[in-house]
Amino acid sequence: MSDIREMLVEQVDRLLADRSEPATLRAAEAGTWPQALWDEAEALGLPLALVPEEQGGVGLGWGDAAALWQVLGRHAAPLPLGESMAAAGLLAGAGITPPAGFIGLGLPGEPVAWGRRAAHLALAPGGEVALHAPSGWQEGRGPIAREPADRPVLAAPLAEGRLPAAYGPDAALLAGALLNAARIAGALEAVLDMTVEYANTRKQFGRAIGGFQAVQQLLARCAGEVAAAGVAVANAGRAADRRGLAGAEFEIAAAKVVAGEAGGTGAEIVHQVHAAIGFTDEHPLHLFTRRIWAWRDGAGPERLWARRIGDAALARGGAHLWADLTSRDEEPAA
Amino acid sequence: MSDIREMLVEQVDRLLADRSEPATLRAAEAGTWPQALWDEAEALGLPLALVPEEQGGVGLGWGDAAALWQVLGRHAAPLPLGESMAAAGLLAGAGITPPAGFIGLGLPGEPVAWGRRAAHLALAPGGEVALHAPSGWQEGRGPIAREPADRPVLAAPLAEGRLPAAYGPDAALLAGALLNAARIAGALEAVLDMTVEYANTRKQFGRAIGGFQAVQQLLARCAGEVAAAGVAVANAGRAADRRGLAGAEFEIAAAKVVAGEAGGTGAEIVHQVHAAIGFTDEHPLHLFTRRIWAWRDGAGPERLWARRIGDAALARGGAHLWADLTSRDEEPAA
Amino acid sequence: MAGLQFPLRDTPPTAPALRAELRAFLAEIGRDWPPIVPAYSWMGFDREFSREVGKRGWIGMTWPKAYGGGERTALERYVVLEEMLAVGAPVGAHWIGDRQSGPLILRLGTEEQRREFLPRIVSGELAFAIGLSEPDSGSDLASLRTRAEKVPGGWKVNGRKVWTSSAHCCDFMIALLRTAPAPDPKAKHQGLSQFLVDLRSSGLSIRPILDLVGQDGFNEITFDDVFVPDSLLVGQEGNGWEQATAELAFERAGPERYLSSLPLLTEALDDLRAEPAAPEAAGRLLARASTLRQMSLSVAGMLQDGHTPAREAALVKDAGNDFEQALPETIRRLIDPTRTPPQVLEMLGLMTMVARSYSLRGGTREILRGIIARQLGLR
Amino acid sequence: MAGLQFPLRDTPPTAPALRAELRAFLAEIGRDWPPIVPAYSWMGFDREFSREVGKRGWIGMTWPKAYGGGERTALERYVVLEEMLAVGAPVGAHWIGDRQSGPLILRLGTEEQRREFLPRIVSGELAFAIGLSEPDSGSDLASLRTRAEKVPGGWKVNGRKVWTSSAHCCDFMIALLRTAPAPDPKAKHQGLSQFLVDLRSSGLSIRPILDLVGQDGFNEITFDDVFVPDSLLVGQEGNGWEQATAELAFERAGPERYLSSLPLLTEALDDLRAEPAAPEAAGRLLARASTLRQMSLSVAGMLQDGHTPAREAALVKDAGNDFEQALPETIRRLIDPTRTPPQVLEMLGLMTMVARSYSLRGGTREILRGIIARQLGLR
Repeated sequence: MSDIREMLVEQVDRLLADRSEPATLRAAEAGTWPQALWDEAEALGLPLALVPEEQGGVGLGWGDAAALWQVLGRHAAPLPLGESMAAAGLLAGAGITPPAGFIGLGLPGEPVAWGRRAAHLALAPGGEVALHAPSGWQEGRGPIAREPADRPVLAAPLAEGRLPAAYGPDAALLAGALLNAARIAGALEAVLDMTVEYANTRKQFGRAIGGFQAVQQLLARCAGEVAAAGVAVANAGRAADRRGLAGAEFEIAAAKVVAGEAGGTGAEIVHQVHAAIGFTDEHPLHLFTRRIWAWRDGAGPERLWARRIGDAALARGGAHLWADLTSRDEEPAA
Repeated sequence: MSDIREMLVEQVDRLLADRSEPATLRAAEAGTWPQALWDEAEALGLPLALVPEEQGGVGLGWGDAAALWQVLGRHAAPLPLGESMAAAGLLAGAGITPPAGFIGLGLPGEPVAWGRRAAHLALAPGGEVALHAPSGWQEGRGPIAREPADRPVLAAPLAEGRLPAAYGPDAALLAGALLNAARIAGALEAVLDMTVEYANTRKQFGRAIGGFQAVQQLLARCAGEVAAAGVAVANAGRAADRRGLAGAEFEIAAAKVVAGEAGGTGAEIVHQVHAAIGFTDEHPLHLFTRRIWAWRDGAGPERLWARRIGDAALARGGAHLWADLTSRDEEPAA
Repeated sequence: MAGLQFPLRDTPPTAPALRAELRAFLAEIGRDWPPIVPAYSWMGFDREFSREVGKRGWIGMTWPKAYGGGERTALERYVVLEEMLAVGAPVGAHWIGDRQSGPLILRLGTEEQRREFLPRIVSGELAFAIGLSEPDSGSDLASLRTRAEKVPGGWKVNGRKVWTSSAHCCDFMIALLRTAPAPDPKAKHQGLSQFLVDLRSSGLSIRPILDLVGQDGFNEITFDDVFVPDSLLVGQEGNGWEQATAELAFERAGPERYLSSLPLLTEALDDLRAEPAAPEAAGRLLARASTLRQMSLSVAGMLQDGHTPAREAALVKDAGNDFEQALPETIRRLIDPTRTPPQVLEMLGLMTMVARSYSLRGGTREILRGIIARQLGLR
Repeated sequence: MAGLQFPLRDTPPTAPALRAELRAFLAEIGRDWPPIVPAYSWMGFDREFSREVGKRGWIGMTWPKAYGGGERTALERYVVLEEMLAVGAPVGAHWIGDRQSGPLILRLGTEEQRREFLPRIVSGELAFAIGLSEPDSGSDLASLRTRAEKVPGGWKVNGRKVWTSSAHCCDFMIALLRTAPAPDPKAKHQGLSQFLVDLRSSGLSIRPILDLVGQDGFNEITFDDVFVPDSLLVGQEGNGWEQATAELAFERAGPERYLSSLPLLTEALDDLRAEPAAPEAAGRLLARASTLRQMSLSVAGMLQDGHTPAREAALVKDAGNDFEQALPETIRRLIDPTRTPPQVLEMLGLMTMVARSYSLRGGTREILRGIIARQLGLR
């Protein structure tokens, strides 16, 4: 991990450990914007993290961003910082100076997280980027995570630009997929740790349930899924840094698929081990698992991304399967 | 269970317990026809069990046959008795007197089990039944079960007839599906019993592995699958008795799907518990699991039958789903 | 297979007429149910609905007419249950009384208790809660500590119960209480007794526990010198463990053990028509549902014949839980959320969350599989 | 997550050239391999093939040149391994020597042992078998009973080993033997030592064990007063358990822990084009394969840095086994057997059977998950 990445990850981790406690999460679900948290994130320059330094940002890459997003997930951070980062990054990429404050990220067919709080909205269909100031919002909320999810009423854009070719026609969707995969990977780390601790504390039939082989086998399997999600996300971030979002489509798709599958399996296992207590509102487990379930659908569920990979592989045929898998990070032999 | 069914099931169970020992199974896989076993089955009238008494048979119904086929599966019986029973039943149904001896059963696209030993072959495409005496056989064997599976060289049929409407256009496929589902259900009973006994005998880390929670949880799940397969087969047999093969398409399809899924899960679990010893040729486990794997594909794999059920349900729509599920064995209210 | 048999049972000849009646009733009363109703179904609570069900004779159907029952068969009752569950009706206000508390009182209660409680359960007026789990017990029910001390004319109860479904809306609870200390740590299941506890008793306080959806289905109940008269001891003093264990067989036997999420399939099916993977997936679900229904019917038939198919019920609940817990994810894998109607997405979201609780009620997966393993002869 | 980290590693800059060489070699030599070859791959045995591989410098690649090695990096070796496995090459005759026996001798052997054995492993001449399991030990390796008694100039060995892959074709075995009785039943892992045993020794007999496919991959070896000279003790007397456990980390670390069934996907892919469910299913498989590859590369990188990532290797093997064991069934669910070419059906059938053994070699699923659980801090 690069020094700057490590430093930022640590800063954000500390910030969220202090600020993203269950009360804030619950308030956010009731519609209360976490202003204090946002202010601190802004003070650290985070919303403009993906904007090049010459455009007033921090100049991070996608890999750095993915690492930060994973930390957001680890704390189930109740603010749309990841979306705003991605939106600003896309705007800057298209030569549009991102406005200050929270910028919503528009994804095809999906409502905008916390749209009602966004003075601005970035849309990026087909390689074009448009900056909007929506005239209103049709308010809603997610069916599982319950955070605000609103649909914009659009007028003419404030600014328009074109992304360089390396972003490809699906830049917003790809950035959104990486964001959601990273958050799932982070949240899975949190729930696994939480569950191991619970299993070592909770006693049944005279001993800690963590001593039962059935619980151990479940959590070992969960650990495998957590590790896979983290590796898939890191791989996708690295690929995006090297080849741009469009060039990293395979890795980002793989990360969304693996994180989504890991999220489903992992959430099931941690709930099974927690049993009744994990089904209560007062236990923080669901603050994470509900977001995991919701993030699985954000920027397209596994099936969408799996089909992209699969369609491409089927078109190429079996003879290319292995060579295509190994060639991505290697310069071909002379 | 009816008295005659119970008696026959018991007779066949005893016969196979004596005669279907591993050596016979291995010999059959090497291509040796189990003549002694066939002779005894013939002495009991089994090949003509589905032929009405007035046509010289035993007059059993499909439910009785399914119960017998389950016993064949429980012993991994290495002879195509089930196929010959079904073939004779279809011939008789179409008014053709079944010839003596083994009659092969032709299923669309599939080779004929032990075809090389069949003087006669029954085909039943689209509700027509044809009795053939193939002029030759292109010999082969199954990729997993290894028993002879041959493709016929056909000339003009010896006799032709039409099945009553209750058999429908897919009678051979439906009968074959019921046969294979029933054999899987029976074989699953056998491997579960075998595995419980092994788990209680085999010691690891100072105690019987059946005492380990991980093994117990696996085998309990296996028991659930075994029970489901048995119930699905019984249900299909009952439906065929009541409404004919065509009218029982849903139940037969469900039995093939459930038995197929149960076969896959069950075989995996019993192999996992047996570990290395179950991977050896000398242990009899594989004589059953290999047949389970092969029977899953016989007369169409799960996916074929699941699609039939699913296509019908989707065409009918959600509003009919529950009513259709409950109405099959009930006379509608006046 | 190690004594686990599931002989097929037919539904009774009266089933079609019964279904027609139920379907008409449910179509009318359920016209405007929002998705949260089927998502909770038998875990929901709607007194008004239960009173309407009671009026039609669909509670206590198998009980003697002397106590208001219908003297109908267990399989007729089964038909009513499955019709209710198939549409996700909010049956929680009478479910426990009909399924567990009523049968317990009928079997082991005094004549007075029967006359007092059964007719009011039948009418849908009296709602029951289950008082088994305690904060430190979980699946280990024998380790219960809430105690009932003998006092003149009755018992003085102190302690706490949790996970008592809908207790804050209910009238009575069947509580398993410690009436004598366990003779030694290995015989913790001795010294327990069952009581009918009026949830409006003085000294008894109920704290609703919100669940992860935000519904107040669970409760914590604190007993602070609650007086329970002698007349409300059920069955034999000290025999509570055996009684409660037998009761669990009833809890595990019903069709609610595979049908909980079926309304989602019904709701989503029409929107799956364009999905290439839908026919196979729907077919697999229906094959399983049909088979689980036959298994469930088989258990109902055994109950009708007077057997106590405890192990068979455990197996069906385990297999049924697997099915109903996996169903929402199967549906999710088939749909494109950007093209799916909001009411389907809402029900899918709710079911995804609520499904976590299916394997809690009536015994966790690990416990059930332990029971099955013992039945198989593993040791 | 409890110390389990998998930092990404890049393949070495030499990888593309190495791959080009390997692909040309494998395309040529593997032109006529029947499906049984890829179905067994690293569990198969083909001396001729191994000698060809040795000739090209692809065995002992990381070992010092002094012993015939290539002094190349662990990640270069990784590239060679994955290329071999991706096409299911029959690498079994040199696999154990390259992966376990050679590294052990290099690390703990005497200078004499190194000079004696390593160059002949490198050339693909010397094939090794693993001598751990015994008839009554299974996963419980500490309970080994085959004993080596001190005699003048060496040791006298009596007992039996089983599951020694391809031993009847091999030259030597690294055997874990009891050289001293266990001090007490809880310290059964004490008193064990590792030996290089010549499989042609007098008193040693090998009985091949056919597997369920009919192949003779496994063996049972009986030691009847087999003499092993002092010079063939490896490492420290009594330290065999620690040595063998460290060796297991190597065994679990390789790409053979997720790639075993990949050749089936390659073979079947073109026939899946018309299947509506194929794109999604193939995409999920490739997403997993790509991720497992990165995890496997990460472990190889840790080995290259001189770490012993035993727990990470256990996790990757467990996850990889799940993948490679599920792959044949996933393919089976996608195809219509009446419309699938016979060579695909044959490979599918073989893989369905052989896949049962993936979770046996190098530790069963239960054992691996126990290791991971302890690493997580469960107790």
